[in-house]
Amino acid sequence: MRHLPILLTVVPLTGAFLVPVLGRRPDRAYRLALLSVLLVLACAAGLLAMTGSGQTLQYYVGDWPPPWGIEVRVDALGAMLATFFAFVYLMVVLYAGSSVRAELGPAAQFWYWSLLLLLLAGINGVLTARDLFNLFVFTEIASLSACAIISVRDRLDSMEAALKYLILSAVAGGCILLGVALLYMVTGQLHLDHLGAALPAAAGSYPRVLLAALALLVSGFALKSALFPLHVWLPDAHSSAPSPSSAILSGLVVKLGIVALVRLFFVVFDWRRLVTLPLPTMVMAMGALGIVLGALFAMGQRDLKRMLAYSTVVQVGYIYFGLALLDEIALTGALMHVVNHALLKSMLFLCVGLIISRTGERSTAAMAGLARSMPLTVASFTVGAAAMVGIPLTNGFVSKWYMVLGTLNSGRPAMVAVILVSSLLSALYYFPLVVSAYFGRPASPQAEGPEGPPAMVWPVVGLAAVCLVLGIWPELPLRLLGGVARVMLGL
Amino acid sequence: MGMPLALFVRLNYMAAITLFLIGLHVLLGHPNLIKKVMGMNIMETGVFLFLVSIGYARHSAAPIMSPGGAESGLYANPLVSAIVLTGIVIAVSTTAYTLSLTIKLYEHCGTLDVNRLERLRR
Amino acid sequence: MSSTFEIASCLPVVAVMLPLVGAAAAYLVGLRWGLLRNWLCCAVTAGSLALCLAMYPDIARGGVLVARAAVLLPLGISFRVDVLGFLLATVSAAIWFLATLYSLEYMRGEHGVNRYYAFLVLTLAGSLGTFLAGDLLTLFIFFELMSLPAAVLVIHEETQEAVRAALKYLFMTIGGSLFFFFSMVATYQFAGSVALGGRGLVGEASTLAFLTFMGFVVAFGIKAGMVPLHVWLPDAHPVAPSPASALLSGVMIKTGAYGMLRVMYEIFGLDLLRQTGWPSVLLGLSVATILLGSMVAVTQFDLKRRLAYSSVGQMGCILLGMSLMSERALTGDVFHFFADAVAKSCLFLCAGVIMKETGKRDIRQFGGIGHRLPITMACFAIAAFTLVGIPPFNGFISKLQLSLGAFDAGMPGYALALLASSMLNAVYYLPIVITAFFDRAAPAAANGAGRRRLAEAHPTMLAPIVVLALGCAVFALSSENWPLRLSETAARLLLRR
Amino acid sequence: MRQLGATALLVVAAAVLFATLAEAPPFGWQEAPTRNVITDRYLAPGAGETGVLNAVTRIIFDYRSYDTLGEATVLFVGVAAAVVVLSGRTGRFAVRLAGGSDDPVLQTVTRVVVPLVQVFAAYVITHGHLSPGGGFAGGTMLGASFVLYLFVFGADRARRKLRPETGEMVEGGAAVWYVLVGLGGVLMGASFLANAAAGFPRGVEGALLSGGAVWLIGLGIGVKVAATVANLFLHLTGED
Repeated sequence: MRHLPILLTVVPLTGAFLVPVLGRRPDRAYRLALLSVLLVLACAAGLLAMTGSGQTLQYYVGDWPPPWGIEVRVDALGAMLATFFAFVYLMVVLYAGSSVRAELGPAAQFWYWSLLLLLLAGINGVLTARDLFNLFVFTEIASLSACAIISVRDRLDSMEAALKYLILSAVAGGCILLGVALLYMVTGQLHLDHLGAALPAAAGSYPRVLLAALALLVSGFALKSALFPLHVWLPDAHSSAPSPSSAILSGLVVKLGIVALVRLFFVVFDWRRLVTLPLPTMVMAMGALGIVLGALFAMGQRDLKRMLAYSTVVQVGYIYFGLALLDEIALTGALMHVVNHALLKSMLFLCVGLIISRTGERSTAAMAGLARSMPLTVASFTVGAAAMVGIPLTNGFVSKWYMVLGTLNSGRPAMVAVILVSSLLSALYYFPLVVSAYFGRPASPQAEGPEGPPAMVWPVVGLAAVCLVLGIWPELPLRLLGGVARVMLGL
Repeated sequence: MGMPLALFVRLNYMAAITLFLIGLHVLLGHPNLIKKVMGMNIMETGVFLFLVSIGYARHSAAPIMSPGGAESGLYANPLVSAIVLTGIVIAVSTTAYTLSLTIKLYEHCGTLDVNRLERLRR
Repeated sequence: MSSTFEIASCLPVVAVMLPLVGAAAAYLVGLRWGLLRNWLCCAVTAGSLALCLAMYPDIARGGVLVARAAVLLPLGISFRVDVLGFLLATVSAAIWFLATLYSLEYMRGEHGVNRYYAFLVLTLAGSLGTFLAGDLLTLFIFFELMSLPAAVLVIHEETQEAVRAALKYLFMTIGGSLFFFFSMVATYQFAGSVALGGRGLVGEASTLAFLTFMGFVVAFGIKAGMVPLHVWLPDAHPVAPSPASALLSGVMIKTGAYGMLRVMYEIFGLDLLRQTGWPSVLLGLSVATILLGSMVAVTQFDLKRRLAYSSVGQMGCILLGMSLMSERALTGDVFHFFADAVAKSCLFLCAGVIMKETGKRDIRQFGGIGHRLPITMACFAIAAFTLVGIPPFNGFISKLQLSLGAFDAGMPGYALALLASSMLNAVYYLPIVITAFFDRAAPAAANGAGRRRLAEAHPTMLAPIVVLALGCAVFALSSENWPLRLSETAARLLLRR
Repeated sequence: MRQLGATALLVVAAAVLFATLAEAPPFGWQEAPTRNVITDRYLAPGAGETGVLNAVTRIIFDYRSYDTLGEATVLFVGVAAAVVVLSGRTGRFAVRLAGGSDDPVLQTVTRVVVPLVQVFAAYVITHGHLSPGGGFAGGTMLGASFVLYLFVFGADRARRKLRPETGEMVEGGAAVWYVLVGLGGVLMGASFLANAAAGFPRGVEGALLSGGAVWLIGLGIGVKVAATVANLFLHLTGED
């Protein structure tokens, strides 16, 4: 049990490495991936159970204590995100088990499973990292494998999107590494807690170096998580990937930069000191711009996947907005939205994947009249749309409640307008789709038969069900995240 | 101590940062994909040089101990070397991947010019 | 009578859950057995009515029924039934039952019947929940649960026009719910609670408190069809099937006014409102709503559009009554909820019969129609007289009380607005009735072949209309005016006298 | 426009970074903040608590071995991604390298040089804990010898020496080996990737077989990197 924190990364890594050795046949690779993801889910759930009682699990890799060795730490935030992310992963893997055969060539198939597992390892590594350089390494694993699961599709647009993503990731990586180097230069520490402890002294002697390091780290991680003006790579990358990849990229991978910045803001750089800088205001402004402009872009899209991708830009802005308020309630809401959006957006991408594989079209017009032939998919899509708008009984409502309350609590009532406008705009681009799916006239005669292989349909329904459950009974995550927010703010 | 002198005793850092910026400029500004890859490597080399410079102390030796030695001499900081090693490997992987994408795109479109690729796209 | 005591009861929960579960059951049953589904829906709505009535003994003793569901959502769900909630819930359950009965024949052979019934029952759950809610969050949730499924009823015909109306309705509903949401969260921020039934949660006047108030005004104003936020209403109500229109216009828009009433007296409180004078915003808007709604109604010749604009006008009266803040105005206000709900749903059901039996919706072609549909048109006349405010009917009582309330409040000018409303109502309702019975030139053209043929609707359609028409008259005529008594109690409770 | 934006960014970044660095600890300063308890322990004299003389190797394969696992993973990801992208392509470049060179001088020299390089590479890999070098450096050399062979004798013959599937399996296998050594620590009751703490023998200071897990991991990394480099070139130069 003591080793659970490290198993979060070691299990998927082992699975991924074993794929080219044992699983050169796609079905065997799939089973290997499924097994690994199930194990990870079990580990994460176990960790959640342990951290749920207020415990924080520390693990010294190689038995070297912190300033010398690397510590892996699972707090309530890490355990919770790891659990939900692993659940999303499980659903996506189940879905992909049927869909990759249609979307990928035979040679790419077994590598795809390996890359998916590597990405999971990267994600879990970032969630549990407590060492700045370790965080960087796992961020790079995640970024590189995220690009890779786009370019597995042998198509020109996927390649170009992956290249664009890769180049900007490299820029971000360079910035982050330089930031790490600057921080190390003036503190001599890499462990997050020790860095935080050493920072006040360093701030006396080298204030500008610290500022530069902060700027580099923030821009690097913001680029990786597509904060508004740095989002340019996202719509291409997320829309041209195979649908399971899009689900993971939009649902999970963009959250990593956010998690990293959360650690930086609240563990390394004292947030009370950050308040004196214009940084929170800037992040808030960028988040607000992302919310509004992203939604306007989304409305202009005729391609379903691009629309969802722009919607991700909106939601990332939303989360950053909540973080930058630096308020306990808003922080709870923002972290809750990390979970909610992970579930929602991956579900929506899988829905759209089903629709595309059924109709062969990816335009918004393809939705018209689909409710008759694809009832479950369209119902799930409806749940997703409702949650994006924040209608009660869906999980989106819960995070919206906390975000608005937090905005008021931090004394910025005017900023509530941003959140409400974002909801309204979401309604403006999601609801016409839902209405046309139920009441529109199909453009082309619809195929008879089931709406898709059960292995593709049921994961979507499962994700939608979890969204509803979290909307009706959000008590557990809220309690944990509220605790996390209090700890981070030092209350 | 004026600004020029302050910069002079930190010449290594300046050089490293200059490399970083040159690389960044090429990576973002140059339309040729191969040049972009080069820019990426130059940028990363700049960071590595910077890291290695941090670790150097005047008159220090390479951090390899002699067997049986009990004296502790002055060695360069081994941690930055380890970081650089990791960084290099990450850079190599990224480069390999980027180059393979570039090759693939070149075979598809017969060009390495980003502007023309972008136009082909839409 | 003003002292109340709380009684823990599961009745409100059951009353709301029954249609909620019933809707799902109706949909599933309806996939195979259409007839069974129809009667199931009737049973469910009748059951809800019975459950509402079952609360009466406790309410009559001056009790307030409270129920708290397990911790759900950020704050939990609670129900709290006092006289006001009881009266409106009972009336709406009754109208729902009658509309469902009416649908049996009206919807025979239509498309999408299964969907129609399921959503009809689902919206009942929403509106019952709204009327019985014990806190703002519960009210919000059921408000949404009613408003969003109602879009399905609006879109039922699936014509281009219906889709456009439904989207407009949907966007405005969502916009309204965002204002509601903001104000609710702001209330929570002020008071740390959103519970209803107190004397005011928002302690003092501030800019944010005013914004909160305006947020509620906009949110409920959209639902209630307050000018200038009424634009969705005349599009959405007429395109729905007639029984659904009856519910939309008769009951569902009342939830907006109901929410406003609760918020004004239980979230902000009489003292704060008197001190700040914020309700004058609502006063102005409600007068505009009365006049504009009624005047536009005169220019409409589509029967259902005219009725829809009439609803706008009547909602103006209701909003006016609550912003006068005097006891008699409130009594009239609550009674007008009841009077208008009964009369307006009766009118829409009549309109359904007219359209179904004669295929006409243009008022100018209604000459002599009363001879073909005597019972329907008689009921139509009674309901119309009610809304005009002609003495023996409910509408007279409510308008009288409202006008007296305006004098009590020291604002006699508003009684003129009510008078104008009645006159305009007369202008657009009476000609329909008159031409229907007394136009001697038209019958030949209208009925073809010149023969007067009796073509009254099926009994299950006629019965609800007759019951509703009786509802307009019976209470007003009897010495024991039960709804009025409850209205008086409700008004006293709201004012905490 | 793009050019202009990049230049503006460059100017701003340069101004900021130079201004920043004028304040940084001077280059070569012996009391720099980076000289602290951490580096002191890393630079413990002799073989110290790890049994490794090379302090850099101590860090990458022992103190911060987890990072190195991540690093090996990045390499694996990069190559896997490249292999997927390059598989099934038309092979416009493949043709030129398939045959290699006919020059007898080149071929003869290569025949001599390749084994020498490989022996040296083996030395570097196995002595990483004692002297400069280690798994990464030696592995690259080993891979480079294969690249040299490929350039001279052509991709077709190189492919016969090392089939791409074999390369991929060796690469994956070596990575699994790394994890297994790490899990060995767990089995022996210590933490993942523990070395001396788990009871791996530290060995005699300065001996070839010393350093416990460090030596085992170094070996695995050497093999993995060699396979990676070879594999990558096989894919870059030919179609499947």
